[in-house]
Amino acid sequence: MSKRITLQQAAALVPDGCCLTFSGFTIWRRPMALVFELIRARRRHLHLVEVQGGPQSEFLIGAGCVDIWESCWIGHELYGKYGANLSRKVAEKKIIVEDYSHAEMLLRLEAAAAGIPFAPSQSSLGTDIHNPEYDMLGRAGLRNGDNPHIPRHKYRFMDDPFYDAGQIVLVPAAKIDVAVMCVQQVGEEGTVRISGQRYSDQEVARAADVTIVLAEEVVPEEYLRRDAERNAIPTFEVDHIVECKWGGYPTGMFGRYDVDGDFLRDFYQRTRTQEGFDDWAQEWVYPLDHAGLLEKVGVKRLLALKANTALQYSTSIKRGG
Amino acid sequence: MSKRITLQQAAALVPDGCCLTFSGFTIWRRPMALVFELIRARRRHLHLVEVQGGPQSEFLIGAGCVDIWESCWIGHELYGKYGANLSRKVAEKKIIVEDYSHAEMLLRLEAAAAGIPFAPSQSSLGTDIHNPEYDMLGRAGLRNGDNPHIPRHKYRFMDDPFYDAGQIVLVPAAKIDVAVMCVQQVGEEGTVRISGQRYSDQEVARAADVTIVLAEEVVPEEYLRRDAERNAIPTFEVDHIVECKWGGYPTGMFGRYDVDGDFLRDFYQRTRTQEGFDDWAQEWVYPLDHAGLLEKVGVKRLLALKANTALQYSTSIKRGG
Amino acid sequence: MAADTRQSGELKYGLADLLTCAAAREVQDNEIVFAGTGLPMVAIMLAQKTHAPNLKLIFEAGTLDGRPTELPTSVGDARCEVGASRSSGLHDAFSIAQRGYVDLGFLGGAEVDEYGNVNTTAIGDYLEPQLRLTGSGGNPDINSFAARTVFIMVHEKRRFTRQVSYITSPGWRVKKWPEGTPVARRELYGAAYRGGPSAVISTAGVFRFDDESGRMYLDTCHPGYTPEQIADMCQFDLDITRVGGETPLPTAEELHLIHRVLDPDAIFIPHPQ
Amino acid sequence: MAADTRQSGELKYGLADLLTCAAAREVQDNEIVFAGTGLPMVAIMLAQKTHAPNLKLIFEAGTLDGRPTELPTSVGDARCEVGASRSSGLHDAFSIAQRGYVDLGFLGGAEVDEYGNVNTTAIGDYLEPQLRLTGSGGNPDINSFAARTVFIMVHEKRRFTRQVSYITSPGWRVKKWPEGTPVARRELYGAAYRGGPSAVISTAGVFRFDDESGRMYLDTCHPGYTPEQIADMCQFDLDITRVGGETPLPTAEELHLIHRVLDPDAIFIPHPQ
Repeated sequence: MSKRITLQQAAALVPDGCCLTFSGFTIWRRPMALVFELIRARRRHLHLVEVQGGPQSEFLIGAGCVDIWESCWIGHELYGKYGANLSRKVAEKKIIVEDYSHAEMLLRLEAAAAGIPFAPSQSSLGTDIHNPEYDMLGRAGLRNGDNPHIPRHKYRFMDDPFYDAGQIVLVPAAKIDVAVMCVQQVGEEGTVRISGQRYSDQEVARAADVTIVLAEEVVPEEYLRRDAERNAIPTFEVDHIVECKWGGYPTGMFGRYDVDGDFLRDFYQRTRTQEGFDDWAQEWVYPLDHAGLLEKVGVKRLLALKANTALQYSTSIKRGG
Repeated sequence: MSKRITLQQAAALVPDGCCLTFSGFTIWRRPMALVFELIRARRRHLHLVEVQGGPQSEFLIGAGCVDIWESCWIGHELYGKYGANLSRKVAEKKIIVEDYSHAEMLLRLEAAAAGIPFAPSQSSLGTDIHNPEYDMLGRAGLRNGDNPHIPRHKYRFMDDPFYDAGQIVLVPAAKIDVAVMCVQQVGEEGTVRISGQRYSDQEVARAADVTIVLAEEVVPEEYLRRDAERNAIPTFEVDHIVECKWGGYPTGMFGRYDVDGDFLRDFYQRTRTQEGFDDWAQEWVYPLDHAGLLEKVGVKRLLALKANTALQYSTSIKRGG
Repeated sequence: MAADTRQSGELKYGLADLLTCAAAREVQDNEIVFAGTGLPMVAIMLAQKTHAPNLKLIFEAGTLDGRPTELPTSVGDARCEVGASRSSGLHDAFSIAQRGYVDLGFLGGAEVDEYGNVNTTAIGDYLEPQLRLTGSGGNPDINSFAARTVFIMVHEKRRFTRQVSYITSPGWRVKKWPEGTPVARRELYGAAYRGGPSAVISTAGVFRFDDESGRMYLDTCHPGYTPEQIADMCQFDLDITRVGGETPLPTAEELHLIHRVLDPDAIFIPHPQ
Repeated sequence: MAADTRQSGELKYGLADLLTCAAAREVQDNEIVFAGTGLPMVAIMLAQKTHAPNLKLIFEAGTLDGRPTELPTSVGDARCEVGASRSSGLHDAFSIAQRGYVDLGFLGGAEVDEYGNVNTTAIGDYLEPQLRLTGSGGNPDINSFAARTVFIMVHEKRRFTRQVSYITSPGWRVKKWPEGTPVARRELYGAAYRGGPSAVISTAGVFRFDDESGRMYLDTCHPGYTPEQIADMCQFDLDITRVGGETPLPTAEELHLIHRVLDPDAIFIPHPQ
């Protein structure tokens, strides 16, 4: 009962209309190899629910794969200050954006991971994030209970009954079909070891109904089980494993490789228009597979990104303006 | 600004009436050296709020230190199947017991650690744990808001408004004055490294207003900071540090020493009556300090409890009936 | 549990062996099993060494998919962590349970009623208790969320009671608070409903619950008991019409594993004399 | 931010240097500081190397009390973890914030109003936006719970607005939902109230907020600006009666630290020409 599958098989597990989320944080540890594959497969009507967005969201949104994006932030950090593709699609009303705060998005995943329908918070009180007029899924008539991924309300408000602590906002759990993770190591039974910050990966893996792990390397379970305290995700939360070197490229991975800022900057600069996006995708996505993409990037560039194993990050790249 | 204090100074930080909790799980990693010290100091009116009880609770309750105990379980595992001192005090109405489920007690600490006044759950629905007639703090008239540690309600019920998931119970956060932890290592700035299961220690440390760490050893911060992923509690959550070898005795500590089952069994068998408890305390608590207790236990017994460093537990003790 | 030796052909076994083997048979391969301290832990490890090599063991204190080589004395024991997929804490264990990962939990109880409601909190009026017990522990939490739970209990008439003194752990008919309205478990738990008590293994027999009514019936009798005797040992009307014979006896292999491999020091399972 | 070189005696410095130093001066020693990407990160590390050696740095992505030796490009960067007390994830960072541990947060914004409400979400009507921006990120979360927050912004009249297009991050007068009733922050946040926006550092000056009214006033002007000029650069009536002179200039030590030690590659702070 091996959990191993190919990248193509993994992409097939994310059908049109799928409610999807990812590992990582902004431009780090995103399962880009699968994201490229979904664009190639011309997947449509995806519903992204992300603790925060990043290149993975911009790539999918630019390619027209996404109908609904629920999150709090999109951009490429230093390499592109906002999500130009999302911004364009919002102006054209080709996508529904539901805004929550960062902590609230995390709580939505935490609630799902803990098997409860909502979580309480006092974050972001008084902001327009909580403005009922700006409930975009509600405005679109999608909060009628027909879509199992969409709760009946964006928020509910109550007063704390226990300590008179004031207003409390209840945030609905995120009902995720598939989480795709990008990590350093996975054992053949599914144990995941993450090095560096774990971001919200543990919550994400537990929240989703199906969890697919892209790992830089598949290692012996027994090796990981010798030091159980270092492991982030237990076997039974992982359904499928893809061994995929440089699977996070062009995002970075602690201890393995840095972000390819040039790649992201080029994307950001070229994809302000749909024509620009299509042109970029014709160059970097459609005609290639994962191996082909890495070939095109080339050994020299990949070697420069390789992390120094003592420091866990590259000392060979130029990061300055 | 050293955080180091003595065991006696630590005991002075837990005044009469203090709302107190502990690290550990049943008979493992309990801060017993401080518990003995509180009994010696004849502390009174303590309010214990524990994810689950154990010898630490039974010792304090038997000694008459505790007025209110909120938790879900008490006993000595294999070495004493229930809390005989609690049971006696309950029958005599000398203590108020507020029952929650185990998961609920954890949620109470998690909510406090996350700075929110309550947490939602679907656990234990339909049981008498939720029976309003059995709200003992309410029956005692203590839910009027005067005591900052006691919420206005034991529970609140609501229906899930988001996904029609059914009945939800809201559990109040635990407002803890002091948490006393017992761990393997702490750095001089307060970074805590725990080996083995972490139980609910991370939640407990963050929930409490003041956190005191009893550690087997104080180690250089720099040593712990070389591998930040292994550390459980950050510096700023720790207020005071006590270096205290065998501070968890007679409970056990992963990688260091096993539970002294004989000690616990002796306690359990001798303290069914108050006279029995007083006699036991005259022998093992009042006339001794921590060093004296260890002397009385003796080198032979301590050596037998020492963990094998490859296995993390002792191979020299007899555990069988 | 004291040793009481019985004979099965050439084999000597104790009552605890019989219960352990009966409990082990409740486990199916590949299941995620929530293990408590004591006999259940031995039972699960026995299943793992026989018909369910791929079961995944969760200890409430925070060890996920562990493969201990020495029997832990409690779920917080240092011995729990050996070979685990992940070691963490209670948050993980309870989140995993509430999220619906758990197939089977083993639990104990002092009293049980015909709907599988179990008491581990106090005997007698809760407000004037005859005897305060250990309290709930994780019993209701695991029982709330596991697809199946199995209770292992001492069989006495006062323990198989018409109405438990206090419902610590929810059976098939429970109370909806704050009013206390009687209600079917399935209805109350809503989306969190995944199952409930599936068996009680007592010192007299094995009991199961009717899918429709949620009422207990006798499945098998332990050697030495007739269905009628067992019915007499219950305060409520026990359904004995579906009895399926005698509880299977421990095999030589099982006895070997229990006493030579899993619990050689007789920590939880006494050696037959 | 483009390099624009200014002169202070012998020293050449850029506008970004001035802002970085002004931001660093907001930090007090021993404080717990929530750091965002970019200039604030340089400012905090500058404070750590000067007057606040014991400050504790929290990165939202999950590094607690870190001591990076190379400037991280983002809070999720592998460079964040060096020398940290603990590395974990977002749950820790936001729990710590909501629990009330954070003394100071540095944030940014596209628009601000006189009560310190900040917009980073969309310009124009939210339902028909002229420009969709990055969104909130952790801006409102940190600002909800830190005792003080400092906003660093480009100063343009359209950005210092009478009413922000969308309140992403809460100032001193906010709205109570679901009705949208105007309400004082202190009142709405109840027990979670710990403070709020304490300063705005713009490219023209440093602004603070009146304790009572929650309205912005000018504290210091950057070199080259008069209070009246700055008031003219705001859509609302800026209080300039409390102005305390000129924003202190970067010192030689600070410039050395910024350009030789903290950001030698000019990742965030351009070198003065």
